[in-house]
Amino acid sequence: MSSTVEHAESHAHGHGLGDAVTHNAAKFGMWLFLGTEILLFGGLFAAYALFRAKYPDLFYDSHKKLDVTLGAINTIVLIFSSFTMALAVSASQKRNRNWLMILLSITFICGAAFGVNKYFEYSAKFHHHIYPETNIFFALYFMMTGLHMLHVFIGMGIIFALIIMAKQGRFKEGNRYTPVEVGGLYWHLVDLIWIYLFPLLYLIG
Amino acid sequence: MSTWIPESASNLAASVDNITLFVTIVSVFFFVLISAVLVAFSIKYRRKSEDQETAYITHNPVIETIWTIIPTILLMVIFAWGWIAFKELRNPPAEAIEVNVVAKQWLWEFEYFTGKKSLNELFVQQNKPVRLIMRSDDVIHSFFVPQFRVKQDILPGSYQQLWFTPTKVGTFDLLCAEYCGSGHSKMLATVKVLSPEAFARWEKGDELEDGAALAAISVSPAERGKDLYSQRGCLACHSIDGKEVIGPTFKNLYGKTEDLEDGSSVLVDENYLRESIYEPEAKMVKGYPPTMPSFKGILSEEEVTALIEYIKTLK
Amino acid sequence: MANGAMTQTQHIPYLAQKGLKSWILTTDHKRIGILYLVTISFFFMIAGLAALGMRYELMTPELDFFRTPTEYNVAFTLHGSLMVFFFIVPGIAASFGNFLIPLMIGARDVAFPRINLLSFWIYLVGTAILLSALAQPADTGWTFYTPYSIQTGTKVILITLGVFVLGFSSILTGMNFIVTIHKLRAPGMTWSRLPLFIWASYATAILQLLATPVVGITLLLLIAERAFDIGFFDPAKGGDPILFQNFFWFYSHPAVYIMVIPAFGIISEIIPVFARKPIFGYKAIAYSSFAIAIISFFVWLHHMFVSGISETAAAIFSFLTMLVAIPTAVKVFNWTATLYKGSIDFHSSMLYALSFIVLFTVGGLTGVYLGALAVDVHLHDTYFIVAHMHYVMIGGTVMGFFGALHFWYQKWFGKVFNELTAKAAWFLIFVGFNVTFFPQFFMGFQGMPRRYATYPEEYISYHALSTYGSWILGLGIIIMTVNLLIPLWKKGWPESSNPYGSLSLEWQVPSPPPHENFDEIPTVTDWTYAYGKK
Amino acid sequence: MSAHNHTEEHHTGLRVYAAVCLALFVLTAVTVYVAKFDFGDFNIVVAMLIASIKAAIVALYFMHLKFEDKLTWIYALYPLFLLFLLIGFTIMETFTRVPVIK
Repeated sequence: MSSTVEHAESHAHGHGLGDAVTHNAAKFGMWLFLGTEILLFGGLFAAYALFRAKYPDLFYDSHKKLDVTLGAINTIVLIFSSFTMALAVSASQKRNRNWLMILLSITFICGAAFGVNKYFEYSAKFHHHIYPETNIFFALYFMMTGLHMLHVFIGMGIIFALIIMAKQGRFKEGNRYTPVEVGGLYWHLVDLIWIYLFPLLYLIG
Repeated sequence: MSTWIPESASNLAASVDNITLFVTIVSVFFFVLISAVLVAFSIKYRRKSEDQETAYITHNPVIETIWTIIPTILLMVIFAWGWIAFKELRNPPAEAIEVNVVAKQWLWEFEYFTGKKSLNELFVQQNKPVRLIMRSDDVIHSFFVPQFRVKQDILPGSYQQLWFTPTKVGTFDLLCAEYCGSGHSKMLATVKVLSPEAFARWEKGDELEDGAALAAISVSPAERGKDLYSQRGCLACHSIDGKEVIGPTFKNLYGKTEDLEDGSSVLVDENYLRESIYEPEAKMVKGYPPTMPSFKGILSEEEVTALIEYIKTLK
Repeated sequence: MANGAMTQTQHIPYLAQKGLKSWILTTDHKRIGILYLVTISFFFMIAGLAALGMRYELMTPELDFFRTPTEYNVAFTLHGSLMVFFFIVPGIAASFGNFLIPLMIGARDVAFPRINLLSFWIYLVGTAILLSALAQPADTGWTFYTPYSIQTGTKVILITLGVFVLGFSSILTGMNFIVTIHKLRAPGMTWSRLPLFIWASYATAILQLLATPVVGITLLLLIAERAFDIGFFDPAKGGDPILFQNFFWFYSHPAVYIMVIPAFGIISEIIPVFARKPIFGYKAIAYSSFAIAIISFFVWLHHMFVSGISETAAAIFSFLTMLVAIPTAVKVFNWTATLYKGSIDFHSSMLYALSFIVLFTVGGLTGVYLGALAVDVHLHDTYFIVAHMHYVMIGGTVMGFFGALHFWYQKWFGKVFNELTAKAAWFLIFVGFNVTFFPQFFMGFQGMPRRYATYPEEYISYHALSTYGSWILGLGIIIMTVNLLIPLWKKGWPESSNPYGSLSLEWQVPSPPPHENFDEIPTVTDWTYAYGKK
Repeated sequence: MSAHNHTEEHHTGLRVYAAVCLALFVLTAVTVYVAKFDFGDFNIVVAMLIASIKAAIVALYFMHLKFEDKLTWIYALYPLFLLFLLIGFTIMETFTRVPVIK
């Protein structure tokens, strides 16, 4: 019987995967995961598209009750946090631990600011007796921003973990900064989704 | 009734049956072909010795192309044929007589353009196209008459239509085909296809042709109530043998004292029963869901009396 | 190179380590595969019991076994959702996929072993939620159609939450497998040499990854709808009940292929080994898995031909549905042709593989009835659907699963089961399955609707026959299970590590394999299916 | 293998990131500004167009998609395709339902 394998001498490296393989795999894995996140929000986008087409007036009238200024501020905050996150990845690649920790902390604070802002926004809505059951627009508003908020919190958790890891000096050599880059990808997605949520919910013409 | 497809009793059945037959011929052919080849190979090339020679065949573009193209052509034919027949199912003729249908948990109401109403019995005239305009009061139901080869889901919040021309006089089962809760399998009704003469008599209100109405004048109220119990859908929720289905059982119901949702209690007498049939949610018995529809305008006072008499007999 | 050349110097099987901790904290893909295997088998048994109960009820037209129709409805909801979400969707992909993918591509483990363990834990959390839901089960059917699922008084939230959590397990597993197959193939293991099980697993992983999130958000919306009284799907509040069906089938049609494509892969592994022939039309089978994976996203509306969708939408989706049938037909022809001029050994796993071809052909052909618009109108929501679905799911996936159990049994556990008993069990399963489900095609033609706790008298003979069949099927499965469990108590490993003369990589290491599979990562020099190459 | 033990690192400079960030700020202002005008049915198109430009910038530069291989591109774009499919077919289905004339 013919054989389909042979043993080459050259594969001497140990049982662990090479750093480069791990790094590429982790990044690729995160991209795959981001795809699922897009489709998770996708259901909400589809529902939004359907109901907006069905009830344009309801959507127009309801969106006026949202605070564009708060929404715009939050957009700016998130974009800025994305910027600092990108710089953080860059700093980690240059093994610049101090800058890495500073930039990650700024990103974390931006996330927190976003949350605080959202808290005020939600409580203002509740104060005016606007709840998810008010109408379909607000049902979508709370579902979309709520699910997004959940992602912000998860992202902040990741960033917090990265700060701790950076403090312990985990990103010193090789491709060990992989977690920063992968965590960064996740954080950018949070920003990316908000970029769509903002005009869809706050800026209906 | 043939063994594999029910008798056909509408104008639409023939075209549906023709394509079904075509698909069946194609399917049986391919099934027999594959099974036969499989069995033949299995016998011919079974391992007789450990070192039996085998051929090294990896692929054959010609064969593979052929057996990709043949199913493709057949499938396209089936698609086109199915679509043509489907168009017929979907497009009622202009002269079709309209009947309003309301499906609710778990009964069927029919309202004819003359203003006549019927419950769980749809009366149609032989060889006259009918267009059903259907709505649901609660969840999704589905109108299905196997002998007519028609089916349409009925959605709450919108009207759905369905049409057919009954071709045979007789009584056919109408089934709910979309799962709609605990009474789903009891959400049965009948379609009564009448000859033009019988239909005219029925329309005039002379219901002597109708067995149930005939029975009404010749049997005791309790027996009449027994018929109504099964015809009008009571049986979907109320048992007569003491089992708890959805609503309280009718057995030993009369004369019992029931605890109500609001903490009070009530003696089950004629007035309470009548009220519960017409206004089910007025006095809810503790522990039962408020799912019963009102039968106001559906059951006449005379029919309610008959039902109460029937309930009284269930000891 | 002879097989013996790969003998490991210090062969310590991955099963050697004992203790609970070595299992629940393991990152070894083979052990995680076993964890999945045990859990899914458990749910298979529970769901099977529910099915036997339903069949027993349906012996007679009236209600006699269950006390109320709701109990029957709960039984089919449990049967459906357990079988679909807890057994058949994660089934082969999570158990055999985990076990085989690294072994077959020449890797030491999956790309992210810890995420692999995490997804098993998420799966367990999902099952725990579901088990707690068993105390107050829902009666919606596994499809959770709105608005019934919003209005029913039974507890829908727990069961849907369980399925939602499970979705993450599915997503992470899919992600892990895609990365593994892309990044960790051994040198020389090119795409054109990959075993077809890997191609199938890859196609499945794409579906798991990209279809699951949609059902996740759908169930989340349903939960929100019940919890917060909002109205996405409730027409009384301005919602659209059909939107739910659109979302649900956007996932659940691809999910049908999540269930069955891994079985295609298994069949493509078993048949060449026992026919000692290269698989016929390797490329056609490999690519058709992909074609199915991609087209299956375009066909979901064929579940809704009588839901009130437009003629145009119905026509488009009927057409696309027919397209999916083509690659499926091609596969069946290829498997059959592989037998030509072979040397066929009727090992129990080969019997499962051959019966797969026959039964899946029935399942596929009856699918054509349902794709044809006018015919579907008559057959929709009748027992014809039930029969078709079971011919695909049992005749297809479960036959593949059982075949895989028998084929890789020695590889997994290093034990040998009783072949004669296995064949007897196969016979009972094959006969019992057909007796159970074939009459249901006729019942469906006659118009017997599905999900009926009671039914009109005229269907009694079909129903009775079907129930007798379920007993034979159940007996067969019990015998098979016992037969596979007994050898696990025996000590020691058998002599031969490659008893069937397979050329595939996983059989070139000892059975059971050592902890990290390969002492040295092998270099692949030829096609996986080069049987009888001169 | 050990010779290639690092992947390409994209030291996109501070200047590029700052420019990208600034562009995103400007586009946010633009989208708020144009929302005040009524383009009829094109309101949503304009808003989505600007959002997509922003999203593309974030993906290409912040997320380094620009430097990724073909495989990553495929898996970044395929979900978007499926999203369009989901939205497109759902909308198509909903708005082609035959109204029953009553």
